[in-house]
Amino acid sequence: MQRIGVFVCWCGSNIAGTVDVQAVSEALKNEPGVVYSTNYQYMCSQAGQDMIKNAVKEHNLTGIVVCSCSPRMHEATFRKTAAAAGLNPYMVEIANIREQCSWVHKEMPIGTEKAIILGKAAIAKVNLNTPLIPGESPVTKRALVIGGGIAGIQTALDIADAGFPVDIVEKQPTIGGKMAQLDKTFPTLDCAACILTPKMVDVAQNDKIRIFSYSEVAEVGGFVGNFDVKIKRRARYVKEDVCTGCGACVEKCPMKKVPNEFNLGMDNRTAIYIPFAQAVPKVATIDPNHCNMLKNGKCGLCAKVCAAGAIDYKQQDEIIEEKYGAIVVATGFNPISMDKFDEYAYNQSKDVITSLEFERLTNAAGPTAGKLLRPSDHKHPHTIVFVQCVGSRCAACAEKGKEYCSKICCMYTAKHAMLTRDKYPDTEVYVFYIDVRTPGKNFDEFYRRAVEEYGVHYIKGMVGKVVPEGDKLKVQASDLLDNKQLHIDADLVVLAAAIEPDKSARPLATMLTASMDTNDFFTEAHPKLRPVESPTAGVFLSGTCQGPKDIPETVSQAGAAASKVIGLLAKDKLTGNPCVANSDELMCNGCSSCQRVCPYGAISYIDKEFRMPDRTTKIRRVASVNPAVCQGCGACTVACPSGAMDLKGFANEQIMAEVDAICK
Amino acid sequence: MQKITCEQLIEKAVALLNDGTVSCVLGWKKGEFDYDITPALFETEEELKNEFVWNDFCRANFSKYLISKTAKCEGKILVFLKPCDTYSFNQLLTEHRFDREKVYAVGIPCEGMADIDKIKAICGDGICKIECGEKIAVSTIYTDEPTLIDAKDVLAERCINCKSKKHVAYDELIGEDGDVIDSGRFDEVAKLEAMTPDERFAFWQNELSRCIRCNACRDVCPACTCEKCVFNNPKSGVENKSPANSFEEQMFHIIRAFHVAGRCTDCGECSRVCPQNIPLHLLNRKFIKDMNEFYGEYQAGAEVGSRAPLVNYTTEDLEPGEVFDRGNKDA
Amino acid sequence: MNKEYLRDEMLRMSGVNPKKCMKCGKCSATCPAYDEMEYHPHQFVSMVEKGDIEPLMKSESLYRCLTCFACVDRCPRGVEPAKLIEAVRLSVIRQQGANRLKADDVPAKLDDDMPQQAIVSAFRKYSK
Amino acid sequence: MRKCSINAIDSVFAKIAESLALYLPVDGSDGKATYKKWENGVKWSNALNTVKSPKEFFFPQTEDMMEFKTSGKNIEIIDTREETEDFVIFGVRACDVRSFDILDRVFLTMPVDSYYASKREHSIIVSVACTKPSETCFCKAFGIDPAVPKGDVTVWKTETEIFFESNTAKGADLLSKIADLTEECDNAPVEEQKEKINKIMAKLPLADLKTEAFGGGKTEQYFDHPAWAELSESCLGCGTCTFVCPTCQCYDIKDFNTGNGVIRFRCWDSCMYSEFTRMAHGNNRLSQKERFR
Amino acid sequence: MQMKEYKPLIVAFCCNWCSYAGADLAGNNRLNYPADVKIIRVPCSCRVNPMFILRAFQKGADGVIICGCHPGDCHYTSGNYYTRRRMAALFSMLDFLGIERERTRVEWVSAAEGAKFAATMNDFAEKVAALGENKRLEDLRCKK
Repeated sequence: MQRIGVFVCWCGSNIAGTVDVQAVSEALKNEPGVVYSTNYQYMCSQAGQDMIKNAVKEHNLTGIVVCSCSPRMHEATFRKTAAAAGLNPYMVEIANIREQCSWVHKEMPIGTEKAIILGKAAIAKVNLNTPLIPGESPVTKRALVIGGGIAGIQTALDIADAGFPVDIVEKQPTIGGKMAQLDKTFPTLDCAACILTPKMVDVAQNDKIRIFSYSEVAEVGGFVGNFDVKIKRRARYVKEDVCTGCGACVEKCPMKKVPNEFNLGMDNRTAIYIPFAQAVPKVATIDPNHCNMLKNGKCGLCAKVCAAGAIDYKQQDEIIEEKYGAIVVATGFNPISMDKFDEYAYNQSKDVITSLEFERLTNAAGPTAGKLLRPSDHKHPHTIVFVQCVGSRCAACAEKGKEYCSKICCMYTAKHAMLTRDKYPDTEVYVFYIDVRTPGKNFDEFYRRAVEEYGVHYIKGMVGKVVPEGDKLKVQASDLLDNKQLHIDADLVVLAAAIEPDKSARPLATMLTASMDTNDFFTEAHPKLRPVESPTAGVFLSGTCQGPKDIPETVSQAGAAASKVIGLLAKDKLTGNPCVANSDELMCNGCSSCQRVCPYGAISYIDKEFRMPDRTTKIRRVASVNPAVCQGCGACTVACPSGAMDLKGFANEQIMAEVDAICK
Repeated sequence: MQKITCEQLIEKAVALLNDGTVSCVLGWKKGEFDYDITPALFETEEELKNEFVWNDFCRANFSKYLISKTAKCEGKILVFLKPCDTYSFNQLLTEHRFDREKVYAVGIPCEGMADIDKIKAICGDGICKIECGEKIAVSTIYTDEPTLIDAKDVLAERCINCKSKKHVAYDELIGEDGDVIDSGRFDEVAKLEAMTPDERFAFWQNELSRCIRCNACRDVCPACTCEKCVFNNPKSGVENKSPANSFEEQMFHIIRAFHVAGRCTDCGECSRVCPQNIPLHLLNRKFIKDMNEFYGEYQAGAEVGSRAPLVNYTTEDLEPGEVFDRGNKDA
Repeated sequence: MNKEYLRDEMLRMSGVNPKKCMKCGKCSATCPAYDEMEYHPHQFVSMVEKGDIEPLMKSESLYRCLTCFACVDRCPRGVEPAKLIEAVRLSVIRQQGANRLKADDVPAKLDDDMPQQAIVSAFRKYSK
Repeated sequence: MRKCSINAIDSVFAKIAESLALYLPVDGSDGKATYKKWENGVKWSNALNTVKSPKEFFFPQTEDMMEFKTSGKNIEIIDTREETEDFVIFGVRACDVRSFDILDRVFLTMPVDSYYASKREHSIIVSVACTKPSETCFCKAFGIDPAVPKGDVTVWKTETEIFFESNTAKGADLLSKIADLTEECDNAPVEEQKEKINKIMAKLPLADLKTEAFGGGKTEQYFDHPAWAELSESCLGCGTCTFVCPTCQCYDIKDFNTGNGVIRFRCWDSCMYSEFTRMAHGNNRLSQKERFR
Repeated sequence: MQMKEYKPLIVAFCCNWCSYAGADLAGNNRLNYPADVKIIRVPCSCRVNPMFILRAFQKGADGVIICGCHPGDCHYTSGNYYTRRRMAALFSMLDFLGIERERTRVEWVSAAEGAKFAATMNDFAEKVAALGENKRLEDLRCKK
C-alpha cells in the first residue's frame, strides 16, 4: 500500500477563488492510501516545494498528488521536488484543478466537487504507480551528416571541432552544394566561392571528417545513439585514394558534349570530369551514361593518360556499414521545374532563365566566364526583366507551384539587379514584385540601395506573359500602382523560381521514420523551441531541408544542429523516457499486431524459452520493446488483444482506476 | 454428400505416414454418437483405418489445434483442411502462431456440413444411427425406418452462407478447387442494421442474456489464441468467470469481437459451439462488413502476412462520426 | 442598393472568394483586353470585395472582358477573376430590359471576318 | 393420484402462481428451453430438458454474498441476503431431481451453506416423468428411474391428461391448492406410461452404461489410464460441460468494486479452466489432461 | 419533463499533446464548459482502449468522448489514425447492439483550439443530457 501525500495548491486566488481548497484537502484525506493532506498558497514556490519535501520525510510518503495547475506546467517541477526528497519522480501525479477546473467553472460548490473528483482520480492512479527508471543505452560517438552543402559542411565542421568523428554523405561527386554555384552573396556581396571553398578545404583536411561523395544512404536501422546505417558508394570508376585530381584525363577525354550540370546545362563537360576547380574531394568521376569505354568498351584513353593509375573501369557500387549516434539531415533544396509555367516561355526561349542560371551566367567560373551574355546569341542584354514569386505563394495549383514563400528570392533578385546595374550601367533592369520581403539584418537597406543608388525599376505587379518575338522577349505585365498594363521588349527574362526540398528527402524521411510536412520539408520537433530536431530522436535538421532559408540562417541552424549533436554525443549513455511500452512475455503470443502499429519500429520479436507449468520447456515468439526507441504513444497496447502490451506510467490498470474514481 | 470419400483420405494419410512425410495425422474420429465427430490425432496406419472418419459431420476447424500439436509433435503433422479452414490456417500463420514447416496441409473440398439441430427438428430425438450417403439416413429409437434427409436441407448456417470453396493454403489438394463465393453472409447483419436502435437492443438483449459464459466461443475460436485471455487475467480489470449482469454479457462479446476484428476469418465456429445458440457470428460479420465498407474489401486469412484494417490506416479514412451517416444512407 | 447585399450576391453567384487574392496583379498582367477596360481584372476583385459593385455594373468593362479565362488560368491563388466579372455582368443583364445584345441587333453586327461562334457566344453572354 | 385435462394446465399454473412464484421450462427464440417465471401466456415447453439445469435456482451462476461499504477508513459489512419467497419449480426431470440430492450433500452438510439452504427450503419441486428420452440419456446407469422422478410432486404427462402425485407434505400442500382444478383418478394410464418408458430406456444407445468400474478403491487404477490423454486431446477447456452439468458445484468467490463499495459475490467456476484452483505456488492441475480427468 | 435537473457524467480522454493542451487553453481563456466533463490524460488518443470506454459506461458514465490531435498532426505521427479506425469500428458496433450513438464521440482538438474544446464539451454534454441516463450499457451494481 502506498503512503500518499496530497498537496492542494491555491495558486493565489486562481484556484482558491473558485475551489474551496480546504474542503478539497479535507475530503481527500480519507481516500485509500492517503496519509497526509494539506493545502498551500503556492505549491510551486520554494516554500511549497520544501513543504512537500518535509512531508515526504515526516510521513514516509511513497507517492505524491499535487492538485494544482496543468501537469504540462509544473509536472516536471514537482517530479524534481520528489526526486530531491528521495522519491522516484514518477511517483508524482498532478490533478489539474486550475486550467480544467477553477478556471472553467464559476461556482464554488461545483468547482470544489469537481476538484475533489479529479484529486481522487489522481490518488487512484498514484496508488498503482510504480517507480520508473529511465532506460539507458550507450551512444556511438560518431555523427552522420546527410548532404554536403553549406549546411552539412558547417554542421560537420562544428561537430568535428568538438572532437567527434563525422561522416558526410553527398550524392554529387563533390561537396559544396548550391552555394558553390552562386556568384556573390547578399547583403554583403562577398564572393560565394571565396567564403565557401576554404570551408570545403577545412572539411577535406579535418581528420575527424570523412567524406563519402557520390554516395547515398541506402538503409537506416537502430535508434538514437545507435543508428546502423548502410551507405551506398556509387562506382565513380576512379580510385579516390589514388587520383591526384591533375585533370589530364579530363583534357584527353574525347566525349566532350555532355551537358554540364554544374552550369545547369549551359555548357558542356567531358565524360570523365571534375565538377569544378575547387571540388572536394578533387577527384575525377566517370559518367557511365556517356563514357564510351563503359558503354561499349571502346576508348580507355583516360586510363592511358592517368599517371597515377587511378582509373578502374571495373569498379562496383560498394555498401559501407557504419554505426552512428546521431544523424543530421542536410539534404537541401532545388529550384522547382519551370515546365508548367508556359506563360513565361521558359521552354521556348533560351533567354528566359532561372535565377540560379543567372548566377552561373555572372560567375567568373561559369559558362561565359562571368560576362553577362544571353544564352541564345551570346549578346549583351540591354533590357532585363526579373520576375519574382514564380511558383512561390502559389495556392492555385499544387502541380504548378508551392504555397509557401521561398524566402530568398527577394534578396537574390535585388542582388542580381544591383550587380547588373553596377557592371553594366547601360542595362535597364525591371523587377516585378508582389511584395518585397526583406526582414533581416541590412536586408532592407540592401534592397533600397538597388532602387535608390542603382536605379533598378521595381514595379509592383506581375508579369502575365512572355512571348519570344524575333530576338526580343515581349513581356506583358501589370503596374498596379499606376494601374497600367506594361509591355516591355526584353532581352533576358530571369525567373525567381520557387525552391523545393530535394527529391531524395522523402525516401530518406521514410528510412529515418522522420516526419515531413505536405511540402516534403522535414518537420521540426517543435516549431519554436526545438527547431533543429526532428521528432524522431537522434535525427537533426540542418538547412533548407527544414524550410526555405538563406545562407546566414542556414549556417546558424547548422551550428545549432551541431551543438545538439555534440550534446548528444557527449553523453556516454542516453537516458530515455521511462513511460514506454512493455510486453509481458508470459502473456504475449507473438501475433505481431503491435509491431504493425508501432510508428517507431521499436518492437521486435525474439524466440524465448519458457518453463511450462508441467515442467517442460517451450520456445515461443514474443514481442520485445526497445525502450530507447519507444516514444510511449501506446498504439501497441490497444492493438494487443491479450493485454500483454502495456504502457508504463499509463498502464491499463492506472487508467481504469482513474475511470473508476471519476465515475463514482 | 461429400465429393471426396473417407477412403481416399485414409489412403492419402496412410501413404504420407508410411513414406515418412508426416509423423502424425490430425483428423476426425467418431465420438459417442454418429454426429459428434471429434478431432483426433492419429499416429498409426491401424488407427487411421479403424477410426478415421470423413462425412457431413466433420465440422471442426483444425487450424487452432495446430498451435499446440505442432509444438508437441516431433515430425510433420498432416492436416486436412476444408476451404474455410484454410483461411484460419493462413491467419494463424500471419500471426506466427505455428511453424509452417511442421505442417503438411492437404486441402479437401467440402460440400457443406450438416447441422444436427436441423436434423433433430426433422426426425426428432433419440438418434441411434446416422449413415451419410447420397442422403443422410437417420435412425432413431422411436422409428422403425431410417429417415432420409437431403444434406442440402440441413446445412449449417455458415455453410449456407459459405464465403469460399477455394483453398487459400495447402501443400496438396485432393479433388478440385472451388471459387470464392459471393454469399449472402451479410444479409442478416444488414437486416439488423435496418432495424431501429431499440429493436436492435431488444434483439441483442434477448440473445446475449442467455450467455452462460462457458467461453466455448472463445476457446474454439482460431483467432482467440492468446496465452492468457484478458477475461481470465485478474490484472486486466475486465476479468470475470460468469457474467453478473447484462453489462458484463455485452462487454465480453463486444471486446471479444473487437479483439478478433480484422483477424476473424468468419469460420463460424463460435456460433456452432454455443450451447445457447447465440448467433455470435453476427457480431464478427458486422465488423467484417463495416471494415469492408469503410476501408475496402479485406478477407482475413486470404493471404499470409496481409495487414488487417485495424492495424493499418490511410490519411483519408472516414471519421468515427461518419459511420452513422453512412448507415443512414444505406438504410 | 445595399453594398453588402450586392457583394454577397456576387460571391454567391460566382463562387469566388476574393479574400484569397494577394494583390499580385498577374490577372491584369495577363489580360489581353486590359487597355480596353476601365476597370481591370484586379480591380474587379478588390472592388467586389469592398462592395463597390455599382460602378462596376455601370462600367463598359463588363463587355470588354473576352472571358478568355487567362486570368483564371494564371492566378497563383486560384481567385478566378473572370468568374467575378461574369457574375457582375449577369447581375446587370438579368435586370429588366438590360439585355446588352438583342436578337434584332445581331444582323447589323455581322461581318464576314467574324466567326459564327463569336456571335453565338456573345449572344449568350450579353443577354439573359 | 389426481389428474386434469391437458387443456387445463394453464389454469393450474395460474392457480399456483396466485400464491407462489412458479418457474417452468419455456421455449426460447432459438428453440432451446430455459426456466422462466410463469405469467399469463407463458407456455410449458415440450423439450426434453433445459440447457442450464435447475440447480441454478439454489446455486445461481452469480450470487451476491455481502457488501462492504467504506466511509473514510471504516468498513461496514452489509448482509445482502434477502428472505426468499416460496417458489415452485415445475417440470424438473428425474435426473435433475436426483442432482439436488448430490448438491445437498455438499451444501447442506456442515458447515451448511446458508445461501443454498434458504433457497432449498423455500422450494417446491414438481418433477415430470420422461416420455421421450434422447440418445444421450443414461440415467438408468445411476439408478434413476425416469418414469418415476422424485420431488415434492411427480407429474406424468400423456397425450390428453396430466397426472399428479404428491410425495411430501409440501407436495400435498401444493396439490391441495389446485384441488379444484384436478380430480382423483386411478393410476392405470401412468402405469402404462411407465412400462413404455422402460422399454424405450432399454433401447437407448447408452442403456448398457455401467458405473461399476468407478468408485471405491478403483479410482487409482484408472487414474493413469491412457484414455484420459486420448479423451482430453480434443478438449478445448471451454467449461461448457461443467456449466450445464446439474451436479457441478464448484464456485469462486470474488470482489467487485462498484465505486460505492465492494460487492463480494460467488460465481460458478469450472475445473476445466486453467485458472481453476490456482494457488500461490501455481496450479496442481498442469495440463488439460489433468483438468479433464 | 424532468424531475430533477439531470447531470450527465462525461469522461473525456484527451491526448497529452493536443487536446489536453487545448483544454488547458480553454482554461487559460476562461471558457466555460460543464463540470460534468472530467478529463483523463493519455499520451495519445491511440492509448484509449475500448475497454476503458466500456469500463466508464459500466461505472456510470453517460457519455465518453475521445479527443486527439487532428489527423496528420499526431505527436507520434500516426496514433490518431489508428484511433480513428478503432473508434469508427467500435462505435459502429455499439450502434449495432442498440446503444445510443450520441453517447460516444471522437473529436480532434489541437493545442490551439481552446474555444473548440469548450464548444465541443458544451455540445457533447448537451447531447448526452438529452439522452438521459445510460441504461443500455449500465451495471446496476454500480448504481446502488
